[in-house]
Amino acid sequence: MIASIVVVLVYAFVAALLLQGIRRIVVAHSQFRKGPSIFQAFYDFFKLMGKESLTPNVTSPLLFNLAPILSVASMLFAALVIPLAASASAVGAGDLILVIYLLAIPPIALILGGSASGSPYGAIGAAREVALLIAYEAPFIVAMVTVALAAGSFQLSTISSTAWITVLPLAAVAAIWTLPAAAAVQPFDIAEAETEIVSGPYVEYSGPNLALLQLGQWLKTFLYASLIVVVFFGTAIYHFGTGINLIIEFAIIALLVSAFIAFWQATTGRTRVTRVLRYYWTIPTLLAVTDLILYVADVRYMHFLFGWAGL
Amino acid sequence: MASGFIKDLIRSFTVGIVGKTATVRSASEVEVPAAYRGTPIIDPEKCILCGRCGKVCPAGAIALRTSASEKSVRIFVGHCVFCSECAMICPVSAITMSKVWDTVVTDRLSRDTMSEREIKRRPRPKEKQASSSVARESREPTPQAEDSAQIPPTDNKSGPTNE
Amino acid sequence: MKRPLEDVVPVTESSHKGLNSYYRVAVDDLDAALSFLKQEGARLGTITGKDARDHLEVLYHFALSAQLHTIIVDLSYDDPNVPTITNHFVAALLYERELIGLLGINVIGIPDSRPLELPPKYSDPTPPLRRV
Amino acid sequence: MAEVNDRGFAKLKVPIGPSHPALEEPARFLFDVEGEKVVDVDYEIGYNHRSIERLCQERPFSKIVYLVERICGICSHAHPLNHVERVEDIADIEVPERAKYIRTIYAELERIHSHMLWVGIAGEEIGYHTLFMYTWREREKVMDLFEMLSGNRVMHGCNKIGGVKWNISDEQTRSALGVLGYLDTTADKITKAVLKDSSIAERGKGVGCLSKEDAIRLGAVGPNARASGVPEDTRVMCKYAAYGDFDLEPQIAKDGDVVAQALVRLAELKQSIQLTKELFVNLPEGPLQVEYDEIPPGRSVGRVEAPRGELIHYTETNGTRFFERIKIRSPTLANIPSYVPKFIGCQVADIPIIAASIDPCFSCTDRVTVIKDGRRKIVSAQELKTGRI
Repeated sequence: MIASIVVVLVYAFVAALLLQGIRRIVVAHSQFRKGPSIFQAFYDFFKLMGKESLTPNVTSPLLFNLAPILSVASMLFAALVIPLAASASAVGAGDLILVIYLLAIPPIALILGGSASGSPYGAIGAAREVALLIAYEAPFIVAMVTVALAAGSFQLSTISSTAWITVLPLAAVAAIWTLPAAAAVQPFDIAEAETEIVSGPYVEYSGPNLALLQLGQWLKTFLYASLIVVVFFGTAIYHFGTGINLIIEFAIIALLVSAFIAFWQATTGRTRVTRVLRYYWTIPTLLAVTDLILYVADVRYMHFLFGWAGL
Repeated sequence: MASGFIKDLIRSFTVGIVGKTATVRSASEVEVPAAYRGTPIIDPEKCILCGRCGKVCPAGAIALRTSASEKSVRIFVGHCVFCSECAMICPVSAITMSKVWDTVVTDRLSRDTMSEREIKRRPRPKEKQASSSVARESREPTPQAEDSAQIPPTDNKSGPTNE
Repeated sequence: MKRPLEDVVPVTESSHKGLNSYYRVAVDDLDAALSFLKQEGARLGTITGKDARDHLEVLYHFALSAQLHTIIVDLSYDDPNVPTITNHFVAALLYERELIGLLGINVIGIPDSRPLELPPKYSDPTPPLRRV
Repeated sequence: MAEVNDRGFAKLKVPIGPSHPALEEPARFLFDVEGEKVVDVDYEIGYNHRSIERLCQERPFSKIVYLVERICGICSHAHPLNHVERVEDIADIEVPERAKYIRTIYAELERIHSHMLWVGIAGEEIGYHTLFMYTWREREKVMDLFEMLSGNRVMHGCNKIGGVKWNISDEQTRSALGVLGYLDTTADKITKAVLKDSSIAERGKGVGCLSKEDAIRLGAVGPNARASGVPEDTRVMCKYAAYGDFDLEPQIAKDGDVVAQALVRLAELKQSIQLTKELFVNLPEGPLQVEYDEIPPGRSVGRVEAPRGELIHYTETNGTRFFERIKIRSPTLANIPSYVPKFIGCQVADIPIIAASIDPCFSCTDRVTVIKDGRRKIVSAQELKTGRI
């Protein structure tokens, strides 16, 4: 039990940072650049861990220093709950509602840290993070509820037994659509828009605090993508031994994140905070809701179209 | 373009793992165009010490040093703006604009000029690590005013272009 | 220019060369000259302050299609006052603040008299552009 | 932490600058912000201050051209061109035809690389890094062309009282025409990218609007004014250097927002590329310089169309080795008042793109005199040089 927990934690840490390396190289190439080495996230993280961490005196120090710890702890816990490479998660029980809440904690930690940092940039960054969180959580939760309804239970192990993308493709599209916002990538990095508010909530953090806060964000991107892969691709990819499953799943996530997000990051400029709400609450939410209604009304259009009944 | 793109992408991934740097052309392989104005080099044999270059230099970088044994004109590379006014005004064309763009000097007020000390080019990229530390120490002796400076021949053999 | 400036405002000395023409005007006729130029549709180019060793000079440059008209006003060292022209030309604010800061000419009636481009704790009495 | 206005938004004072990722050069803006909306703006300039006008009075004649050239890195040809033309106007020196053409070539090439630089920076401000990377990659072609022609990417040193220093050989003309042909296609690609892109339209449409009346009232110049419909272009009006032989018409747009600014600059980019081609093709033969003996006392005011707008130089000589007075009014100083109507009412997210919309060049603006940290001392040119204030 302990061994598998340690293995999963280490795997989540390494995979999250590798994912950042891959994403940065793919984006760099779409801009005719070579991009940093694949281990750039590791270099950044360990360099920052060695630096000194300052706390501005105008804030409430407890809240300011608690935020990074909060976001990393919640992410590590989520890593244990999501069945990363085997049908069951490291700690056996894995509940979808718990994971969704855990995934929402890093933005909340960012909001706490930003507003507690006392700088006007932090305050505006925190306000924007709230808007972003509300915006992309709505379609994501509706999509996940639809899948839970179809699977009949919130247990991740039962949900991941069937590949729900073949039954509820619209919900899958809605969930994948929210991925760039969850990863706080270019079109949606309004919270830390470096040209406008000088990296928003991160502005007052330094040293290990900053490293942990970024780690929380990177882990969240990785786990968000893996949750989508686990829920919508399910066990279709778990026929081989644990090791090979690991590689396949990471390959899918890497492809999903680097190709899809890098495309967004390379081809769009940053949106404004007012548009984000309107943007995510129209098409993506519509997709998820129609899928929900169709499923509730017993219209199995995928079965009707392709004769699939869920792998 | 697409195939080149994918090959390049794979190479960038492996570069990170293998640890080689991604630079394609090292600094010393850069060719500078013909009209490039690098460091001005004074040829002491031709120089008649008229001092006109010192007067015309906009940055006041040329100094006429009259010491006990011999008078010499020296260009203080730290201030030179490479405008080639001195090269144009010199009646005996003793000053030529070389192609040396690598004019780093170790301390800001060093009276040293490129024409004085032996110009050591950065070694070829092949044996890069080994000798560059050696070159660095020997390149920067703080010359006493009177030591006999070995001036390289005017057509600056070690300029990157005429290699 | 439809009507030459001379018959609108008493001009002590005027010279013309190529596209430029210069008019030396007394300080209190300045306002009349400017309102005339405003009617002609001239656009304010810039305002130059000059320390001409024995007195101060302020030159107002105006662009009227291809022509450039300059109105020169002489000020003595002891009363360097000049009326503001921001009522006619709003853009003159920055140039007049520059006059205040760099030549110590105080502009009467300027809405924002902070010196431009000077560090806040600039304490030296003689302004930088004055010939000491 | 902050008191709240009537509609419940927090009142904040957001300082931007002097060193800030959005500003390419030091300037300071203090915004009164309610929630995300900007209510008031105050600006301070003078952080990039090197007392150039004072130096112009203390340095002999021949060195002023090089000093004036180093006012601004991007428009390092517009300043010496204007200065040299003013001195030639005072001394009635007639510059040979070939020198005029070469000066115009450098001016137009500088406009090309300055506008491409701006398009990249504008993309960077709204977070569209790919546009930045792409335009600056293509801009390198122009910089290499400059290095081939004059030996240096930016400070070309080609202007001289009485003519031009660097000649242009036929072989250089051929390769230049090749580069310009390539740039033509790039300019089309960039224009298409900027117009078709939804994120640029979304961030640029209706942002930082400057009405035509405001532009005229506040004395805006150059592309900033032309984007609001003011049809003024110094090249067309004053016909300096070799612009007399070509009939240009100013590129104008209507609604004065950021997208209009981009439209005007991209249209000018195309126009400059076309004009440079014509300049290279019918480059007349003839001498490069003309000798002059003495510069008589006199004064001259003149305008040149720098990439950012109308640049005014006032030069006065008193017959001695030194200039009596040199006044340089850079286009950015004329464009700064037009910031106020643009900023009031915009959102915090729009601040960087509006700040970049007038293509500010504060090193041009701050060339007047101040001495460091409040103590004024007589600073000789020599001391200035070693002191490097």
